[in-house]
Order: sequence, then C-alpha cells, then structure tokens
Amino acid sequence: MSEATATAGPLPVVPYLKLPEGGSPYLEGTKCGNCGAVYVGPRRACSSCFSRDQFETIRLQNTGKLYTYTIVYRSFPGVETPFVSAVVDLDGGGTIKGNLINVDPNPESIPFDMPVRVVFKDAGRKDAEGNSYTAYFFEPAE
Amino acid sequence: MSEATATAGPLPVVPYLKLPEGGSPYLEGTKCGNCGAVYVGPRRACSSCFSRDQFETIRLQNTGKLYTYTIVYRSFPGVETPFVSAVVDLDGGGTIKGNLINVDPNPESIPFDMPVRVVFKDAGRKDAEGNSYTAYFFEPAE
Amino acid sequence: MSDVYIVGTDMIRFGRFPERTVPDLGAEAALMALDDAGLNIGQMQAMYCGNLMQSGNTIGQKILQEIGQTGIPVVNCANACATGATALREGWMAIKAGVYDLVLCVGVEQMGRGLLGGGASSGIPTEGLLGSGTMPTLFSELGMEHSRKYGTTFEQFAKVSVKNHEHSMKNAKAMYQKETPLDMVMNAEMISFPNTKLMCSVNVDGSAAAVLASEKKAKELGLMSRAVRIKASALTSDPFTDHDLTLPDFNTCTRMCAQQAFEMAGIGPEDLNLVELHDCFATAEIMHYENLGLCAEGDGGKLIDEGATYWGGRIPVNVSGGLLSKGHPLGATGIAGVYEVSTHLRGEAGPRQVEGATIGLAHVVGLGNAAAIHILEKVT
Amino acid sequence: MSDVYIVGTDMIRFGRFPERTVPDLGAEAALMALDDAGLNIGQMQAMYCGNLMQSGNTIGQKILQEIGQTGIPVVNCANACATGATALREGWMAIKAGVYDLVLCVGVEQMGRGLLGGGASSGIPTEGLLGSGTMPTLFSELGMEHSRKYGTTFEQFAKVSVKNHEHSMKNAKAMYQKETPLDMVMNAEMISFPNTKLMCSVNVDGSAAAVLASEKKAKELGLMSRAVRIKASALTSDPFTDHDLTLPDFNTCTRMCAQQAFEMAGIGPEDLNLVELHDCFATAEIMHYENLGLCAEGDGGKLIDEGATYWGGRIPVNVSGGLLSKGHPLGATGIAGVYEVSTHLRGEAGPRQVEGATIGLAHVVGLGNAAAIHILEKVT
Ligand SMILES: [Zn+2]
Ligand SMILES: [Zn+2]
Repeated sequence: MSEATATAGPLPVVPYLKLPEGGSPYLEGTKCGNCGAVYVGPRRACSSCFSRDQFETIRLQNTGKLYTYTIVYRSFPGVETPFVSAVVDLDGGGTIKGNLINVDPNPESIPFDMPVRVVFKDAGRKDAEGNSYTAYFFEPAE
Repeated sequence: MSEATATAGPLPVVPYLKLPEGGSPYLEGTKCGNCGAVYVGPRRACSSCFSRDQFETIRLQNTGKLYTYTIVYRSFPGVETPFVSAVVDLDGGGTIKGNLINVDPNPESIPFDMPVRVVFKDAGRKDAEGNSYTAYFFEPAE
Repeated sequence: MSDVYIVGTDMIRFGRFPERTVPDLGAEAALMALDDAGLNIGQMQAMYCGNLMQSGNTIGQKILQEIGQTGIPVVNCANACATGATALREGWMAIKAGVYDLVLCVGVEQMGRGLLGGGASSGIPTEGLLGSGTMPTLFSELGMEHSRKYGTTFEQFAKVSVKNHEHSMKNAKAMYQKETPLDMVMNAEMISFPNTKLMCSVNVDGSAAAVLASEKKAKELGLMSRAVRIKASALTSDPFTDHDLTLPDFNTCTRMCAQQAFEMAGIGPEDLNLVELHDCFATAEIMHYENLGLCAEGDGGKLIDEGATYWGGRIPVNVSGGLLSKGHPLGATGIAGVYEVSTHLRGEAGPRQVEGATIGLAHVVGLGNAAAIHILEKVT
Repeated sequence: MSDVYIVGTDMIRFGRFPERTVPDLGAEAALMALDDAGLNIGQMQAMYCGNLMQSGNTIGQKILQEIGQTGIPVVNCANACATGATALREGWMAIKAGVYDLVLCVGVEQMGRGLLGGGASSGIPTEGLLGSGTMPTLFSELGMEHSRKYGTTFEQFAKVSVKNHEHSMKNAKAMYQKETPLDMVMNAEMISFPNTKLMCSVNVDGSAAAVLASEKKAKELGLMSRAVRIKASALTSDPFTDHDLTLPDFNTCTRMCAQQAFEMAGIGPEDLNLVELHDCFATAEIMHYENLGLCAEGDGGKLIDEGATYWGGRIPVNVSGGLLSKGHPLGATGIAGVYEVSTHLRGEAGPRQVEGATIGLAHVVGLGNAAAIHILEKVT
C-alpha cells in the first residue's frame, strides 16, 4: 500500500471548523479588539467599526442559546426532511446556523432561548473524491 | 414499426431557416414597410424607425456579397478548424453570418465583395434526441 | 432640482412563458409603458433595465434591439429582489441630475419553478446539514424571530395570504385569481414552518415598465394630467447588526429606507392611502407592517387580525394581490409595485380602486441586502 | 450643478487568483482607494459596484460585508465590458443629482481562462457551423472590415500589440512585463485571422476602485490637491446600423460617445495628453484611434506605423499596457482605465509618467453594446 493512496482523515465541512491533531474540534472566529464584534471565520476589516488591524483569532464557545429556527419540510432533492434549521447565539459571541438534532421537530418541543451544545460528528456525506467530512450540529444542552 | 418511433425529417438549425414540404429551403426575413429595413427572422418593432405595424414577412434571397470574414483557428473544443466565419450582405437586403465553404482558408483566396450563394445541407451534427438538422452555408458563386 | 414624474407605466399579465425570451418579455412592457405615455422610443434619452437572473447579458440593449435603437445610454442593474426598483431609482437619479429629461425604466424576469437559494460551495453540499439556505427557510426563521419577540402566531401569518389571494381576485394581471380561505392556507403543504405553500410567493415570468420625465418635459409634452409625482426614492443596504451575517436582516434596512423616504417626502405613514410591500412570504408582510410604520412595533399580528390592511380597511396593503398571488418575477417586481400604486393614484384601478387615493408607497427588499422605497403622489 | 472629483483611486495588481472570492478582490481595491483618499467606509454615502460574471449576486453588498456595513445604498451594475465605467458613471450621476457628496465605485472580476462568447441555443450548437460567435472572431471580422475599407494590414494590427506589451514593462500592476517584438507577435498562434494569441487581451482577475466627491465635499475634506476632475462622462448603446444585429457595431457607439464626451468637456481630441482605450484585441485599437478622433478616418494603420501612440509620441495610447498586456478583468477594466489616467494627471505614474499631462481620456466598449468615455482633468 503506497502512501499516495492512504486516506487522509476527515475534512472540515467549513473552513472555520478546526480539527486539531490529537485535540477536540472547535469553531474559529475573529474578535475585533476595537469594538468587540465577534465574527465567524477570518476578517479583512470590521464590518461594525471599520477597524482593520486589531483582530484576534479566537476559539468560539461550544455552548449557546437558540435564537430562532424553522422546521424545514421541503428542501433540495435528496435532502432528508423534516429537519430543524437553527440560528444559535454562542456564549461569548458569534452567531451560527446549523441543524438542531435530537429534538422532536415540533414547535411545542423547541422553545426559544433553549440552551444548546455544539457537537461535532461525521457529516454523513462524501465528496466526489470519496473524502469524508466532519460537521457541526446543535443539540439540547440538558 | 409503430408510428411513434418514425423519424421526422431534418429540423432547421435556426427558426428563420424554412423547410417547406416539397419545396426548396430558404431563409425568412421581415421587411419594414415604413422605412424598408430588412431583418432576419420576425420582429416586434422596427429598430430603425420604431414602426410596429407595417411588417411584411419576406423570403430572403439566396445570393449576396461577402462583407467581412475571419479565418478561425481556435474555437470551442470539438469544433473542427480552420473554418471561415463570414458576414454576407444578401441581395435585396438582410445580413447573415455563416460558414463560407469550398474556398481555400487563406486571405489571398477570399476577396471582399466576392459574390456568394447560400446553400442548404445537412449540419453534420445531431441533437441529444438524434434529430438531424439542415443548416445554411455560403459558397463562392462562380 | 426638478421633480420627477411617472408619465407612462404598465405591466404584462404575470404568468409562465418558458417559450419566450427575456428581451421579448421586457420589450412588451416597454412598448406598453410608451403607449401609456403616448411617446415612442425615439424620444427616450436613456434606458435603465432591471433583470436579475440574466443580469450579465445586457438585457436592456437587447430590448432596444427589439423596439428601436437610437444609441441612448443603457444601464443594467441587478440588486436581488430590489432589482427593478433600483433601475427605476437610477432613472430618477439621472433626471434629478439634470442629465436627461425622459428615461425608460424596465424590469423583467423569467423564472425557473424550483426553490430559490441554497449555496453550492466546495467540498460537500451543506443544505440540510448546516441548516438550510433556501428562501422559505430564511423567511420562516425571520417569522419565528417575530414570534419570539411578539408571540405572533401561525394563524396570523396565514391570514396575510388569505387577504392577498382575495385581493388578486380583482386583478386581471395577477397570476392567480382564486380565493384561499384560512383553513386552506393553513392546511396546504408545509414548506418551512410557519410558511405553507400558499404563504410563499409565486415564481412567475413578468415585466413592467415606466417612463419618467422631468417636470419641464412632462409639461412641455402635455402629460401632467395623468402624471404621478415621485415624492421620494430611497435605497439602503443592510447595516451591521449582530445577526446579519448569519441571519440576513431585512428589517433594519427597510426601517432605514422608510425613514429616509418619509423624510424626503415630508410625510409620515399615517398619510399613506395604500401600500405595496414585499410579501415574498406571508411572514415578511407582518414584519414590514412594523418596519414601514403602519402599526406600532409588535402589533403586526394585531393589524392583520383587525383587517386594517384589507381593501377598504384603514391602510390597504397589496391590493394587487402581492407577490403571494400576483406573482414575483424578481427583476420586474419593483416596477410592478410602482405601476400598481400609480394606477390607483390615477384613479384607473377599476374594481380594486382604493377610492380617493392621493399618496402611496411601493416597497421591495432583496437578499443581499437592498431595500428600496418609492413614495408616489397624485398630481393635483 | 457641482463638478465631480476623483479624490481616491487605486487598483490591485492584475493576475490569477482562483482561490480568492469576488467580494474579497473587490474589497481589497475598495480599501486601497479609500486609503488613497485618506477616508473610511463610514464616510461613504453610496456604493456603486461593477461586476459582470456574478452580477446577480449583490457583489457590492458582499464587499461592504467585508469592509464595513453602514446601510448605504448599493447599486450593482453590469454592462458587458463597460461594466466598471457604468458603475463609475452612476456614481458620478448621483453626485451630479446632489443626492450624495461622497460615493465609492468599485469594479471587480474573476475570470475563467477559456474563450469568451459563443451562444448555446436549443437544438444543436452552432459554433463553427453558422460561422463563429467568439470574441476573437468578432474582433477579427471587424478588423477585416477595417482592412476592407482602408487596406489595413496584419502587420499594422500586430504593431499595436508590440507597443502595448512594451508599455507594460514599466507598469508593475500589469499582468505581464515582457517585450514581444513584431515577429513574435506575428508568429504567435493564430487565433482568428488577423489576431494571433498575443493580439488578444489577457483574461485575468482584478479589481479597481475610485472615491468620488462633490466639489464642496472635496474642499471641505482638504482633498483638492490630488483631486482629478471628471470633465465628461458619456455612455451610449449601439444605434441601428445595417449590419449591427449580425455584426455588432463597436464603432458607431464609440463615435457617438466620443462626440458627446468632447462636447460636455468643451475640448477636442487634440487637447488630450493620453488615452486609455479598449484594446480588447489589437484590431480594436486601430478602429478606436479613428473613432476617438486621434487621427483621420482610415489613418489608424498609419498612426501606429508612425509610432504616434507610443509613450513619448504625439498621443500616447494605453501606456498602462492596455488590455493586451495589463489584462482585462471585465468589470474592473473601466475603473482601472480611469485609475491609469488619474495617476498620470496627478504626476504619480513613475517610470511611465506622461510628462505634463493635464487632460486624458478613458474609453471602454462592450458587446451588447455599451460604450463609455470619461474625460479627466488635472486640478490646477
Ligand atoms: Zn470593530
Ligand atoms: Zn422601419
């Protein structure tokens, strides 16, 4: 078995999902040192205060609160429905969208501001070259 | 053999190429009765005088003169080169672009204003359903 | 600076015309608007064209190739669902600048029939994996944000769709003329909670056009009797807000736009006789009641409960049938809204006429974001 | 009405950046232009963005999402190869209208590497069957039209490319800095007679931006010392001509545009110190010498033979290297030409400076058609 055909580990589904060797996955963000705005991923300039040179790369927290959501019944062909598309405010700053899992897809079971945890697992989809991917999901925190 | 699988005759390569049953192919145009402008194909309004209601559908002539051309050496993948892309002013009005065939693809052999004839023959290409097409070409008139 | 007037405007009946071309659809509305003004293309000094899905194809020039080529400047604008309104506003700007006195503005779109939105990216598709990026999802999440803040219910959102479908019964240019009672709307296929299929705008092909003139030129041509004054034209993008980059914010840009437009017009929302607003989904209409100041913050649900936005109510909204029933051909929508308001101000809206209308507002907002508002006034 | 000034302008070095995004490329030039003016995005009152190939994707707003979102109006324009110039002109119009005092104009494009043009239609592909619809073909047919009328030779066309490649040796922002002697140009692969590969513009990614200000605001901000006055801004489309619908006519619309621009500026071609014109193919430059009045009708070939359009000649043309060597990122090209002329008028063009330049012209023309001309003047 040659080295060239060895399969690399799973890839991150988005560039701001980091998979450190031997460590836990996490989401990476950027914090503006001038105004405190927190962004998901890297930035060229601060959209809020226009500052360009006071950015700090930060590790976004893995807990947050459900800001809003919808239950999706119709999606693109091949996408399994229903699923919950959720917008979560992370503790410490940063807002991300993702699937909320391990809940009953029913408005009565999904209260606003519900505490959620960010979890990382296999995306269940492979790309054309057969690579597997790690994605992030939300699940209820208690 | 059911009727449904019977192959229809060749289709015209462009809508303004007409293939009358039992007659000769020809190009169809539109003449503005107000200002005399001649268009290839149908028109909603006259681009020259803006008149909308004096159009006459006409049969474009099958002879004309070479207005300008180029010899194409690089085209899309799969297109045979070189070929001569020619712009021809038809006698009686109308300007069309097409392949000039039966000439040496060499500027010395292709004088401006050379009289040409419009000829109709199989396009040599079929569509996804296997239909064949009739196209128009130019060739030197003498 | 000269006031700017709409001296001709029209739209084709929205529908599905897959066999036609975009320039052909646009040419039809352009000629209708010219006819409405009694002018011809040779008199136009510039053309502004709004088209989204073929925005790179110089659609404006292709329309001129169908109706008359005189060498006038053509500007092709694309601005999401504010595309048509942006084209109209650039035309307005050119007259304001004193550079032209007569311009033609055309909005046109030929749509597919599927879901809009969702982004392909490298790697694997993320639709349904990292939430959803479709338009219904987005506007459902925004509707749920409204529910979160003010307790707005599925039924209240659904009532918007009942109203707009009912309105379109009197509009022969709307895609649909059919009543949809509340239970039918609520029991229709759920696309993305709380928007059912009947609470999503209709993908249609369409075109609309308007001829704009400076005051001097409108008077010179004797066109003031049916002219409509553009009292305000405003355009905004989304300012930075906490959630904006993840959950695009249609509220703040619409609010800023409304504030600028009311200030320019020197009036307030209480002075409006009718409003055409961007009901791309039923949830959006409730949000925009508040964004446009038609009711107090949080009272959007109550406003539809009271029937105030029905034809004959305190402030009729989307009497054309709106995007929910008239249809939503993206690039044409902005000018079609201006056509609708203008038609009422001229007293020519037939069975759906808002009686005595002297001032109205046309609003659109598109993902990306761009909000545009035109306030129009009857010339007296 | 107020004069309009360029108070900041810059461009990125053109090249190939497939790993970057269009908004990112645009954001870079936008920040450079703001820096050049010493201003920040918070001071801008409107943004005009020119991009062709992603024109439906609200690129202007996406640029603001990278550099600062304040809710200002964003207009996205697309107008073939006149896209960037059209965005700049709409910004000029908005200041002329007195609606804004400070606007940011950005042009950006990310290109593929293949042949442009050719139209898919229903049925079978017609490229190579009914002639050819590629850009090289079109501009070769137009070059042959010039040969037909005036006997212009392959060698004369080729000399244009020799000149522009030589010019770009002194422009660090050009894609290429390499000399191409006449035999190299003439013996390069023939693409479409008479244009060889070295006579076709280079597909590159790029961006350029300009900050425009009203006279009042430029003075208030103390920016007049490096300001450049926009003496004329003109835009035309193709008027009806006999061949236009079959063989698009780039000459007539450029001539009309030049006439309008010279009239607005109150000058003639003899007053120009430098010209950046649309050399998308070597054949085009010869045509535009005549269209812009740099020489008499039919004398285009003679003009290049005499060397008059070289740096140091009577009327230097495309000292930047032009589209043939600097590169041609469609939506960015119009503003890049304005940047080049402005840089000479400011006396900041370094080794390629046209000494004593006080007035210059930037021209673009795109298929579809749209011709745009800006005449710029040093502020004294
Ligand atoms: Zn900041
Ligand atoms: Zn006519």
